[in-house]
Amino acid sequence: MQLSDLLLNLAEVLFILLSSPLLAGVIRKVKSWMQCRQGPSVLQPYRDIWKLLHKSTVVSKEASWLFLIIPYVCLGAMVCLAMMVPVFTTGPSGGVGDMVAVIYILGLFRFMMVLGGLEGGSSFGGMGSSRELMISAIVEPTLLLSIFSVAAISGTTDLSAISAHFAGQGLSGISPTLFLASAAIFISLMAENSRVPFDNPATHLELTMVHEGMLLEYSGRELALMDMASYVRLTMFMVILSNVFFPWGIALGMEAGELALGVGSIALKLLVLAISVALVESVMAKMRLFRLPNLLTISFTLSLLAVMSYYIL
Amino acid sequence: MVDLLSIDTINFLAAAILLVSLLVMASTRMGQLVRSFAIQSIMLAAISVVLAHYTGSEHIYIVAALTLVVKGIIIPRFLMYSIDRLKVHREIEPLVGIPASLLISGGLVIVAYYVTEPLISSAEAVTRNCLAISLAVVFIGMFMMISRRKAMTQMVGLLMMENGLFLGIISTTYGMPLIVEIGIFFDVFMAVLIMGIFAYRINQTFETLDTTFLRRLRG
Amino acid sequence: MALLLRSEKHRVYSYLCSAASAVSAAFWSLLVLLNGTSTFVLDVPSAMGDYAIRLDALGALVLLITSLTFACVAMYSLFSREGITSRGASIFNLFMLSVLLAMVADHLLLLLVAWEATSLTSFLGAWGSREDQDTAAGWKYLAVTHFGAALIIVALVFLSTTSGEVRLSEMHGLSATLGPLTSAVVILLAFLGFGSKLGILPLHIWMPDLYSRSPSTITALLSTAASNVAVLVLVRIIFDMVGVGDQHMLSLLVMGMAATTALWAAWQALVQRDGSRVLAFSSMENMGLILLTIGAAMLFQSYGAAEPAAFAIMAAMFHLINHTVFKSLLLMGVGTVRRAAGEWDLEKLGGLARTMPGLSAVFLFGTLAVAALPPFSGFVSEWAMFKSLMHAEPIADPLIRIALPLAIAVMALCTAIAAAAYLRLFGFTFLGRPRSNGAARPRPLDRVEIFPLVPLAALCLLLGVASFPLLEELTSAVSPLVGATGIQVIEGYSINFLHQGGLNPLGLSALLAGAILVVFLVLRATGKRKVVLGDTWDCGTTLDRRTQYTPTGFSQPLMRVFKQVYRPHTEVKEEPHPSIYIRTVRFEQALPEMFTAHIYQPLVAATVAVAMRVKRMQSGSIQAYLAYLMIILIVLLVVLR
Amino acid sequence: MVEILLLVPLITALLCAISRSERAIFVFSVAGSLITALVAIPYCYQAFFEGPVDTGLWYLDPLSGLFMVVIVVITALVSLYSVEYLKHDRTEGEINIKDLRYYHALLHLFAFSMLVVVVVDSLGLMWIAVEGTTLVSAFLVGFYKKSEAMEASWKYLIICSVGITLALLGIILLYASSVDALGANADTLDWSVLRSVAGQLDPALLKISFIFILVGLGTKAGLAPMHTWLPDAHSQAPTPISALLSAVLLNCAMYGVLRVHILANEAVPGFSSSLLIFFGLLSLAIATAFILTSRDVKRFLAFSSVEHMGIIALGFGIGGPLAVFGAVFHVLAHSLTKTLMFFGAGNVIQKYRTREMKDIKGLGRTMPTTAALLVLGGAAIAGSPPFAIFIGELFIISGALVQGDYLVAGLFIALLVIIFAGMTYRIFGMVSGKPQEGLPEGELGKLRLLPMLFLALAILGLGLFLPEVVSDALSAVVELFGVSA
Repeated sequence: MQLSDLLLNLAEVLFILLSSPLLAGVIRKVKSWMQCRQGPSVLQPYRDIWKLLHKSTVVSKEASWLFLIIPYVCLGAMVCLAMMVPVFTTGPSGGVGDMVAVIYILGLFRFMMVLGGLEGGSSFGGMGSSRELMISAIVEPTLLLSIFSVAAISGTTDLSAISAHFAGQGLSGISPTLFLASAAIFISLMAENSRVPFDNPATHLELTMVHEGMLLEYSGRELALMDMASYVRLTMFMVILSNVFFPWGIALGMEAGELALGVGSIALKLLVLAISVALVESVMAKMRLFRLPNLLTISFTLSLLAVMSYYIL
Repeated sequence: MVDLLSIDTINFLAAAILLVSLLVMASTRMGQLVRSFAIQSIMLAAISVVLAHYTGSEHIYIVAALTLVVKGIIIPRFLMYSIDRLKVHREIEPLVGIPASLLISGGLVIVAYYVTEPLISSAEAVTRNCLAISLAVVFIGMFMMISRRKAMTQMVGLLMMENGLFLGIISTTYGMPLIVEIGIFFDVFMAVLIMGIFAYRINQTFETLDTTFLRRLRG
Repeated sequence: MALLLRSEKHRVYSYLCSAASAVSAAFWSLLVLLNGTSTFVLDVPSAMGDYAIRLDALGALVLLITSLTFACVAMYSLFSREGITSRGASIFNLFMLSVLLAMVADHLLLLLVAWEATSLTSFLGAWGSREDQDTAAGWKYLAVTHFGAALIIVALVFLSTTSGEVRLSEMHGLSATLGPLTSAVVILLAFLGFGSKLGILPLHIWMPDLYSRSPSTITALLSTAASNVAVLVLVRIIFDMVGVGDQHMLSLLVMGMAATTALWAAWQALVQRDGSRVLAFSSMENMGLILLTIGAAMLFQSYGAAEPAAFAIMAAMFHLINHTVFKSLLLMGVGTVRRAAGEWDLEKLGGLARTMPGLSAVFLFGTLAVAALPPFSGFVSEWAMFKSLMHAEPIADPLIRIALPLAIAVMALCTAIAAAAYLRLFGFTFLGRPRSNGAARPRPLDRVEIFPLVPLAALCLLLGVASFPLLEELTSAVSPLVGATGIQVIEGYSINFLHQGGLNPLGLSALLAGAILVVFLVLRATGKRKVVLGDTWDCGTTLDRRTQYTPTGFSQPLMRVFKQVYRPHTEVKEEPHPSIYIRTVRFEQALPEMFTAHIYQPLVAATVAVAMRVKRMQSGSIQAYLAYLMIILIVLLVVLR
Repeated sequence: MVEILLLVPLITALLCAISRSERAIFVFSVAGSLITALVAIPYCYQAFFEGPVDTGLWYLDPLSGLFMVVIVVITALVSLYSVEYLKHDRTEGEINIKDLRYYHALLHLFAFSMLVVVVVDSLGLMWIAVEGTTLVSAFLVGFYKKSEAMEASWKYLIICSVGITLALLGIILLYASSVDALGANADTLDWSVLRSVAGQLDPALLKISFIFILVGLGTKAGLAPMHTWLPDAHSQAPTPISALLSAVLLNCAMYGVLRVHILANEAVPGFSSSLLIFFGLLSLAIATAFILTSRDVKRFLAFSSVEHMGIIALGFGIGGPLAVFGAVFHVLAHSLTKTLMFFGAGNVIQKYRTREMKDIKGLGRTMPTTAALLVLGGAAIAGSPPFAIFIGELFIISGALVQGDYLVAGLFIALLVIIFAGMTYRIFGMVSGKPQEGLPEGELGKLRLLPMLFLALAILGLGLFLPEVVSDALSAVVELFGVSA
């Protein structure tokens, strides 16, 4: 790992950290436009986080020692995830972990968040956690299966190698497996990051909130950390989706030109994805909790079909 | 020197023994039962005398004498004595009706002949049907024990099986070594004595010799 | 050789010596690792010639970890005054002796005797020192394992008679002499025989009951040491002694059974109310996964691809070793909780993290490891198992092309559900508010009780972070089994098999720790802030013991999703209430024991019914008895004339 | 010189009959049985290693040596155990001094008659001895004057006498089948003579005689359909006697069957083995049914004797070096384990004063040592490994598998597993749970635990190791069956 790879990696991480609140703001902005209202400015998430960082934290008497550690572990996991996933270039992603490891780190983040939900002993936290687990119990296998299908095509599960493989092929790489796998991953993106059809991120109405329920107990700096972590998770999902399924334009080498192209293409793709997420959110209404499994099983079958299609076709 | 006369007498006596055992099956009174057992033993002694004469081996004479004395006289006397002592109800209530038991005894005789049929071709003339008849008498003795209630009838049944056995011994082996013969006599006698003691004890505890009451140990 | 002292008198003394003997066993295995297999022929004459023991590299690795766990469990039972009676101590020693013997046994008879002795001593240990003394749980265990042992006897006797050998190490590749069908039958018999101890589906009924009602030391050993022996010997039989030949269908059957067991166990673990029952099903699930990977290895081997098979077995054995560490840690943790809070039902626990921070920290380590989360050992071995299943390219057969993805789907599903179950176990024992007086004021644990659990937790982390020496040894130990020569699994620092995407556990955990540290430092730099102690957000109503989520409620959504699997009997009764405004409604929900209800109960009822009919034969009438005699005589005479 | 061996029990019986005080009876009885044991050792050694001792009347070969060891050892242990057992009965007031004298005399008479069975050469004399054992043991079964004991002894007497009469018919037919081979001279009933000429015996006669002997002596040996007397006799007899009955008497009857089986195997190979297998499996099946449903602890053990006799018959039936070695080993293992179980049951019955297994609870607390020994014995009798019976069963299974009759092996294992489950459930049910209130803790007596301890160590030792001496002796017996060990 030469110095330049290290620097590039750090640059990638900084890019992710800075852009994730922006993406959240863009999604909110597009949704408000769709509802033909002006909506908060795109930079609002930055201001929220800055404000929360300076507020004092209220910790419940019944919370245990774990309560204050969880936010740091969550954000740390997400930062580590940022370092592992190739953003601009397929070069120095460090070869630390492959796609399966990425999914397990997402699992760690979710595990910690659910523990946080159970901390204070409040029923909202408990409800949020149990619903989160219901969703994730089906999402995780979907993710793993779609990874398996992509790994089967490209022969390796290493992220940068996959994106290099598909980037090199250009348009000829499109195959039904890829299409099915990307659809499955898109649905799991919506599920994991508690977007509308699965959960409404905006409200605090206990009936609808899954993700928010777990964060209810946190306040001040910890809340800032958790929000930041969920923003980064959303961005990472989009980066993975874009780099694995539509990697054209990602920088293969280290020259400045390619890097610039890489940065430009990833920024563009993130924007497009954010807008599409916002569009889906405003078009669909939130589903009833126990109708979610049907949608989730659709995504599971999609990924299973993706794997089958690779072998049968 | 095949002495036709003795063979015929032996066959006649063997047939007579079979007839008596069927008679025993038909008897309804205890006294009649014991007496026919005595007759059977006497006939058995007669056969052994004839056989001894025919084969010329002396020790069969001793055996014949023993049969006559022990089985012919002492055991029936002992049985009659114990019947009187225990004031056993003279009437024999059979579990299986008289006509049915006679039919079954007939069947048993046929089975005995069927079983011994391959042996007869190889055995000698004398033993030809004695073996079958001994087997038949053993079966009938056993059936006697199954089909009657009284403990006494079971003792008599067992003794009839012994008689059948003796017929078998004499007809096939012309008398086993003497020690064995005497040993068997001694054992039969002891068996009867002990059964008598036990019958006495049962009569004391159960006030009846009807074995159908002995059904407490189940499962 | 572990010199076991079976001392009745001093409990402390006997546990100390058992710990010492465990350590000596560990040294012996280290010795073996350094200079190759060591074989001793004991001059003890037995019915089939002299007993012999032998320890090869694979056995040494498993023995090393098992004896370390033994030492920790011994220290734990010493400090925690569990298994107080001196009889308990002697049974503990006997159990250890029989497990160690079974692991190193090279003689057919020694293996059989040691194997059943493990089940007998563990039964006595588990059943002997229990309060309510109901024999049903223990007896089921004994009966099922004995059935398993009978199957093993047939399989091993088959092997020894065809090969004419009594020493297990001399039997190699017997599938040629046995022919495909019989070798398949032998493998299946061995699989079911050992499966009875591992909890393969139809034979698993004894596991939850025994775990929930016996002391945690015995269950800790039973689930770890005994399962290690079972898997070790099973792998030796399948790959070394009989050899897989081209048994495609058999390997698929094995994979199918293992997968259903894992899935079924994961589902059940989610809804259990007793901590140790959750862990019982979790052992079943882990063993299911291990056997699934071994089944996959058999599949690869049957297609002649030796390298993927070796990698799969290596992954399975690595997971077995990790399982030994974290399962014993968790079981002992649950035991300590039950003793401290006096409650075994999850519904009545809660909030113990505040009163027992030390124990909750150690338990958290164990839960993270068993739920396979990154820095810990469970993650690395589960990752390896996933990767071993993903190697389908070299085999073009369509059958495999469908089997492997299905296996991956099943494995992914049950790891996700199992993670939910473990989270529920940890969350509702340690977090939230205490739900009973016992949980509110647990007996204070003195420092020394948690002392034996700390090394195990450290081992969980260590095996996760730096497991290269172990993996290298494992690969070199496993490859001769499958005839793969010198496969390269470890490249530099990352486990990268056939360079199809590697994992660098050391790098990953360093990255993770570094990231968390950086975040912490950056935030500390942005200035001091006040931490105010308030009470949980209760939107007005005062929160008490009942206004919080219960474990059953927690698993309710998942139960609704997988309703067909659980088939709960729900009953809503409305009790009459004097005033018309108030309606009191009772909601009852019972989860049926599927297997006992549909398979075992009718089976037992049928046998007893037949027995009752035969019993009438002993009717008591002497005439009937004589009639039997006469009938059998006449029948024989007529038939056999 | 064999007469000395036979005289000792007779003298002890006589001494016990006439000695006045209780103490004297006990001393004579135990001393007598120990002397018999000591005297028997050289004969057994001779029988096993220096070839058969054949002196006209007496005939000692490894098979009789094996059974002699069983008789002598078990009689010694039973007399040792019955000292305390009967002392407890006397304190309970059930028996008086006359009964005690009567009991010990009959005990040694019983031992004497069994020794004669094993030692004598001529089959006729053997028959007489077997008849003698029945007569003597009938009194012992009817020892307690209760009505059930009467019923049990009457049934025992009648059924066994019928059985033995059939056996005599069998012997006669055997004698008849040997007439044309040896000519009609007198002493053709000696087994050694018959053994030498076994090849030329008339097959048809031999087949029928084997059927009669198997059914006849099978009744005495407790094989399946003829076993009906066994549970009644064992449950009503005093426990040391039922131990003697099931551990030794059944074996002696089996000894007779085996003698003829050796002859029949020469003349009509396969016929007697298939019969033995049939009866073995039948007794195993019927015993399983009864073990699952019996409530009385001594009937439960009696049916387990039927089961183990079935296993022994099965072992000899399957034939082949492994199975026969297993069966021979099983004879030894079964008699030791069964005696231990009966002694344990004896302690329990005298303590709880009931034989119903559902009323016996919490043995672990009231009598810890007996409970421990009973658990060991229970695991052993059910066939779990560290004990001797498992080895026997293992050899029989491997013998069956080697011979290739998988159906027999499969059925055998299935029944064994069911019996294991049934037995462990009953026994561990007794030992666990809470005892009824008001039951005094503690054992009944130290002396009675001594034989139990010795037995427990013996079966554990035999289970794990097999010293050369024992294995050579057993393979000598196996050679007798015309099978290369």
